[in-house]
Amino acid sequence: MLVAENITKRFSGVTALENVNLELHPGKVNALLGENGAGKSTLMKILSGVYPDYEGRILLNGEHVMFANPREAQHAGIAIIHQELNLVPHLSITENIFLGRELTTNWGTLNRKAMRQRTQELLDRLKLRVSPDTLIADLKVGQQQVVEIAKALLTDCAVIIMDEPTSAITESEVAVLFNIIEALRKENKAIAYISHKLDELFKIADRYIVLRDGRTIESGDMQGITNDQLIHKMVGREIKIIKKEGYQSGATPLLSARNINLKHPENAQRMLLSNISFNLYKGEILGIFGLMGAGRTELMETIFGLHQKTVSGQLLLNNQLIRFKSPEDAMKAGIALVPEDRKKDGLVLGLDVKTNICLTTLNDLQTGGLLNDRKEQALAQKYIEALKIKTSSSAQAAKNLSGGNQQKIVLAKCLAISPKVLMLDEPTRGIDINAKNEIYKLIIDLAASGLGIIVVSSELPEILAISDRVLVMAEGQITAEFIADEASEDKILKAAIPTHLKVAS
Amino acid sequence: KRHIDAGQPKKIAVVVSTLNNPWFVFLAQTAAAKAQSLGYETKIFDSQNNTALETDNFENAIASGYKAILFNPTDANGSVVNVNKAKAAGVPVFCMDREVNTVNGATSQILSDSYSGCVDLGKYFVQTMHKKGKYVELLGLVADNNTWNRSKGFHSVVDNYPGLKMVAQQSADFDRNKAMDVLESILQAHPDIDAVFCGNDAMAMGAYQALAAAGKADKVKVLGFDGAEDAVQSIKDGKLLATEMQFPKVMAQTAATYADQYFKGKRDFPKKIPVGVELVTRNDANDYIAYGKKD
Amino acid sequence: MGLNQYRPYLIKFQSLIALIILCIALSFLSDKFLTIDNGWNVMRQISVNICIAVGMTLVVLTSGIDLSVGSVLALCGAITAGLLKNGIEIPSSNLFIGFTLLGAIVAGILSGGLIGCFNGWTITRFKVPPFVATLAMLTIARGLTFLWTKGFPISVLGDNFAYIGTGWFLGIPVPVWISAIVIIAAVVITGKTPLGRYIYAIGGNENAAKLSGININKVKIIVYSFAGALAAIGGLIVTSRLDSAQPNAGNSYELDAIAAVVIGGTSLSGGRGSIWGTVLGAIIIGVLNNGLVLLNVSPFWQQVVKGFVILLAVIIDKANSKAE
Amino acid sequence: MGLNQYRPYLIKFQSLIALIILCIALSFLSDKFLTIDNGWNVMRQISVNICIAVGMTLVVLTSGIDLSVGSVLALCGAITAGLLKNGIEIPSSNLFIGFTLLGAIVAGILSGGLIGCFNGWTITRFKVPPFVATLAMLTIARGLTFLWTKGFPISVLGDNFAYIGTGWFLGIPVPVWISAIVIIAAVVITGKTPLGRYIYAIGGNENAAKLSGININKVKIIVYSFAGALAAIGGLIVTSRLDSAQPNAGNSYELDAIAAVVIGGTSLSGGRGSIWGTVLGAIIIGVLNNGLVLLNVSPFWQQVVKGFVILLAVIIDKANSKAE
Ligand SMILES: Nc1ncnc2c1ncn2[C@@H]1O[C@H](COP(=O)(O)OP(=O)(O)OP(=O)(O)O)[C@@H](O)[C@H]1O
Ligand SMILES: Nc1ncnc2c1ncn2[C@@H]1O[C@H](COP(=O)(O)OP(=O)(O)OP(=O)(O)O)[C@@H](O)[C@H]1O
Ligand SMILES: O[C@@H]1[C@H](O)[C@H](O)CO[C@H]1O
Ligand SMILES: [Mg+2]
Ligand SMILES: [Mg+2]
Repeated sequence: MLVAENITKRFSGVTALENVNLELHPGKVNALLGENGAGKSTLMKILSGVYPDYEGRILLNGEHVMFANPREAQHAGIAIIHQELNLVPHLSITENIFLGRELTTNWGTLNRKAMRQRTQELLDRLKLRVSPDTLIADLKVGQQQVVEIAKALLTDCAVIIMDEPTSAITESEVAVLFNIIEALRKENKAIAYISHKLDELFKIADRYIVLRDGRTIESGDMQGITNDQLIHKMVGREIKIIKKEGYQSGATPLLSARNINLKHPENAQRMLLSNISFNLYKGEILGIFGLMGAGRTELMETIFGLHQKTVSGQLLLNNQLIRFKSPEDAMKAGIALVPEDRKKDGLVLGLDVKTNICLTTLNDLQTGGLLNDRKEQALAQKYIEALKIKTSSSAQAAKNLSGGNQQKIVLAKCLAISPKVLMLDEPTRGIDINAKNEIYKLIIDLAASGLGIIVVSSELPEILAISDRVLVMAEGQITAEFIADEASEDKILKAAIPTHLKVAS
Repeated sequence: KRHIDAGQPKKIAVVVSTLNNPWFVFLAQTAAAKAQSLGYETKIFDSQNNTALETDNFENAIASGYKAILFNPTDANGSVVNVNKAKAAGVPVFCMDREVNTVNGATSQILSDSYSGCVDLGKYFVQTMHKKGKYVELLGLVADNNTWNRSKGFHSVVDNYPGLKMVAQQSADFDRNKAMDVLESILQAHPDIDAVFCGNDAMAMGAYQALAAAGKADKVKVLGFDGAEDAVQSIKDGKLLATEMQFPKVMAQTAATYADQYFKGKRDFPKKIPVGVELVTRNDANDYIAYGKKD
Repeated sequence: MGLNQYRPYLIKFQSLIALIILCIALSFLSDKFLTIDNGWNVMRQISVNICIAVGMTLVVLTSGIDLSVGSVLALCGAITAGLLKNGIEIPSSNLFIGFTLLGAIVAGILSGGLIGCFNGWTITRFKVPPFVATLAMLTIARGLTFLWTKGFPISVLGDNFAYIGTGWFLGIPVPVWISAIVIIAAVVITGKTPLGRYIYAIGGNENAAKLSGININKVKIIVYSFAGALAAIGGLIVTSRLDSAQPNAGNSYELDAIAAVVIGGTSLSGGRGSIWGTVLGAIIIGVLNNGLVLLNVSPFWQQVVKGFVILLAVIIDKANSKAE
Repeated sequence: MGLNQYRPYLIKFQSLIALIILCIALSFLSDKFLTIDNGWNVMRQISVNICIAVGMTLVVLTSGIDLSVGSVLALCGAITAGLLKNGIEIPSSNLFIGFTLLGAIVAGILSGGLIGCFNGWTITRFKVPPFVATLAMLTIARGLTFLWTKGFPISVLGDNFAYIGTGWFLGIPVPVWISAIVIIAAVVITGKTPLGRYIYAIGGNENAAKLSGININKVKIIVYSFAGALAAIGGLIVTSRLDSAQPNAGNSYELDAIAAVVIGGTSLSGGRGSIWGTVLGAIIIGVLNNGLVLLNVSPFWQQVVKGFVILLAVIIDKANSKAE
């Protein structure tokens, strides 16, 4: 059993954890809950040796342990799946899994065969059907997440920490993961499980530990606790989950896609998108659901002008034919995209909040050819207030904000161009329930103000909560369309499963 | 001994085009040593073959109170402004080895005549080759005017003999290693050459090294320029055919002596003093040592 | 907030500390150091490096690098000098074009801009890494300089031209005016214009910049063109100071410029740094060169000392900058 | 799978294409090009660049850079030559230490390793950017070389020593043997040992490498030490070939080495590339230098042509590499 007592951790100025206590019970799935920035990841990093400088004590099976680095924690039997993907893009799956603990021959050289074989076993166990020699860079985020899981399972550890392992994977992989967690529990491992998806916790967790503002609030058995109670403990107040209702589709579409086809950049035979046609109306929220790799991101990017070389088909905005050559053109026409990966594509993390928000509209913020600081400040302030962005000031570097607030900055940046069409790709990935709710509210308000909105999501509850209409994609095609009232989890999932898998099952 | 006048010892600066080449190290150190022996404080400034840095050196030297400059210019024209600047500040300049294209800027110029040295070398070359054969020329830094003075002097003689054919002309930057690499490649294209004319001794030694490695050292004649230690030795050993001795020691010491005389009141210095260069061949190599004649 | 707001554009105070320590040490060691004359002296000497290093800063902020600046300096100086002195003769058509002073200067600066533009083009169009593209240009421009000058300096360019490098205006040397103008222009561009923001954004996260509708390629081409034009301006100063265009001018100046940029706290991976930092970096290097001479350090030891001082300056810098 | 498994370590076939095109062109232009003699010639000439560039590859793979290699080459060559010729005299204690050939060689290589170790130490301990740390060392080592040699070459080192640079063994020139050994050792290290993995991992994602329990600092120090020692080996070859340690040897060799690395497809941002690629890059540069001389291209044009060919080689490379 792993016990942490009175853990305090400060980062130059910020106190991330204050006198936190935690027990991880063997044979149990211990769920850690808390809003973004509550300190969950920091605590786990301390347990796994990433941060050696903290106050307090860690006891492993009653013995006081102090880890100087991740390797020592691993030797003591603590494995961790980090929230941020920590893989080396141009090494293979095998090489990543064995990084820092390579198997060697008697000569001191790498024992590739053995490592490859162990990797194959792990991938089979996790039902990831790719070669162990595939480079990480060639995997999609979801598959990379699975590799992270495999990495943690490589050695036989008594404690396994999973920091949001399901943030980038879809239902089917989640199911596989849960089976594995089940097996680990049976092997009497102590599992720490962090997730913002409460429904998951109800499925697998045995105990809960709630952190708020870097303090332990409460822990106890999941048995008998309700969703609302958990949220209350996390947030400190009631939250009413929003649902979109009451919308009548307009007569003329705002945006129409007709027969969009997209070729694979390296293999012209392979189609990433085929025959995509749909309409988006003013004031409508169009949800697009699909499993990992269904082509939703590609579709958003294509509309946004990122694949002008491989695309064919027509796009009409207000019945006007448009050809997007670049994001620049798309934005000029009034189309904005909140990308899937906010850190990689959404923000310049090193720049401050104000600069990030103003980045798309700098040409309007000048007087006499020079940027007008007052105008910039006003714009930033407007969105900080309107979207309730939590930041110490508009001069705070974007990298210091929590995920939810970062997402709001990206949103602000898109709204600043006063778009007609707003596309959001996985807008709530990794975001806590409170912030999620705020984002839903924003999306719904924006639609009410007349924007056409497309929301891509892998979370069914999310799709169902806010869409007026749902498109389902599989293998680069649209396989079904539902209006909100007719949609159900069942029907949507059925349409999302690729045909070749259907035949198999 | 430090005290010249009643006041402080005067300071003399030695500004040299580069220290990246032993020839100039020798020139600069000799000048500095001579000035010191005459009781002056000295400092060597390295212009790193860069006229702009040379300007900085002049400015810094004048600003920090040097009263005379023993000068080895980087470029005949590019260094004019520097000499004039010193003159305007009342600091006399004595040029060593290389010329500056100004009549009145420098107090005196003690010069080595690369052009006529290579005319000599060319004549000796024509004679030993019996007016025919194939040869290669290795040029120094192509941005250096000595490179071209030497090349032109040589060709002014040799080009009159149609039997002497230059089969390749390449640059090796006055550098021993580059000369070896370049000549190795040239030997592939022209295995049958009879001679190599090099713009300085470092390149001559590199060329010799390439010939030796190819087993052609005894068939191909190598000519250098400078009178560096290993070149003189190699001529004695029969490895190189000839070089042209410059007298850096003489030039440096003369310049330092002039500066001393200047402080003591002398003003009527000859504007230009050519310091002869001398052909060194196997016959007379024993009379020479590095950068000079045996005493 | 207040201060924080300008953080990315602010001087790195740590470099300032390093500089001040250096100056105090030098003024104790030599009484010639802290004189007005020597001050102008140092400032005139660094003016060329400032021009180049300012352009380099812009390039480095986009996470690029420009190794060709030294050769471009030589080529453009030679172009101006050549046009001024000889004009252009086209023998076939018996045409001769003479150049005024202004014409020759503009032609030189334009050539620098065009070469930079070519650098930007190969980098954006063919995705050649900036290091390679500009390394190739380093060689090419040097070769072109030799071809244009035939290996000989072009000298005696007239008093008007000499004014650029040696004149005084309102009690301040002209090269110092030029570098001041370059600095201020660059500070305004980086701090006060959309272009400047785009430069920081591209260096900070090229993907995000692209998805924000910024035309990455255009910005990069502009930035490399600036760097080329600024190298050309440096070339004018050098040529004018010497009254002579030297074919080997500017050799390895790129290293001094990059050193100024990095000592000034600009990150070579882009997105972070400032013009003022670079200016400080250039001053540190200039003061160091000047000081070592004033102290009568022997040239061989100078290199050793200079290396260690640069190392120390950066270490002080790092030690004091807790941030990051 | 199969191929994929070795992908990061494989030759970049595209550079090979560029090389082959170059060779075909040259053999049409000169019948001397494709001869066995000229082959040995080129290989002997590139052996020094190969030693340096292999070390540089390791450094660049960790996303570092080493600008000091040229000076380190000169310093270590001079150390070996000096020890061999003069030994060490300690006047105060009337001590004289003579050196055997082996002793002098080992001392030279060790010095290179130590300097590299110092580079690695400043980079890891004080977080000095590699560019600055090694730029400072470039200056320092050059200064030390001048101090050690007093600015004069150390020549006439004896026939045994000359064997390293000019000898033949089993019908192959000794420098070619040396570079072959260096290449194979590096290929084994990068491809077959945990250390090699760590090098790629650090360059690919330093954070991930750290979280995997890799001692980043140790790996980096080792890598810079390798680079230093390899530069010293290059110094031995140069010194031995010329029978003389030149104080200005190795000037700007760092650029040739980096060019070989980058032409060979190793990314300057680290994590991707291979030793074989670098070897190809070095061969391309070597063949180019050789070819231009064989064709007796004028020295002025050589630089222009060389620049464009390098640019073209990289563009061909990029055009053919679909990936990324
Ligand atoms: N390296 C760091 N430097 C400074 N502050 C940090 C650092 N890492 C985390 N923090 C701060 O510590 C606090 C806790 O962060 P932590 O990442 O542990 O939150 P979390 O509960 O995991 O949130 P999320 O659900 O968004 O992952 C936050 O205020 C965060 O800004
Ligand atoms: N850069 C790329 N190069 C090659 N193929 C790609 C690339 N990006 C995506 N693909 C392929 O395009 C298809 C659609 O991927 P896309 O990212 O659009 O799916 P998605 O539905 O958004 O899924 P996810 O949940 O992973 O975001 C996948 O089969 C993927 O392999
Ligand atoms: O005489 C010297 C030396 O030969 C040097 O090698 C090149 O420049 C000349 O001035
Ligand atoms: Mg977290
Ligand atoms: Mg997606």
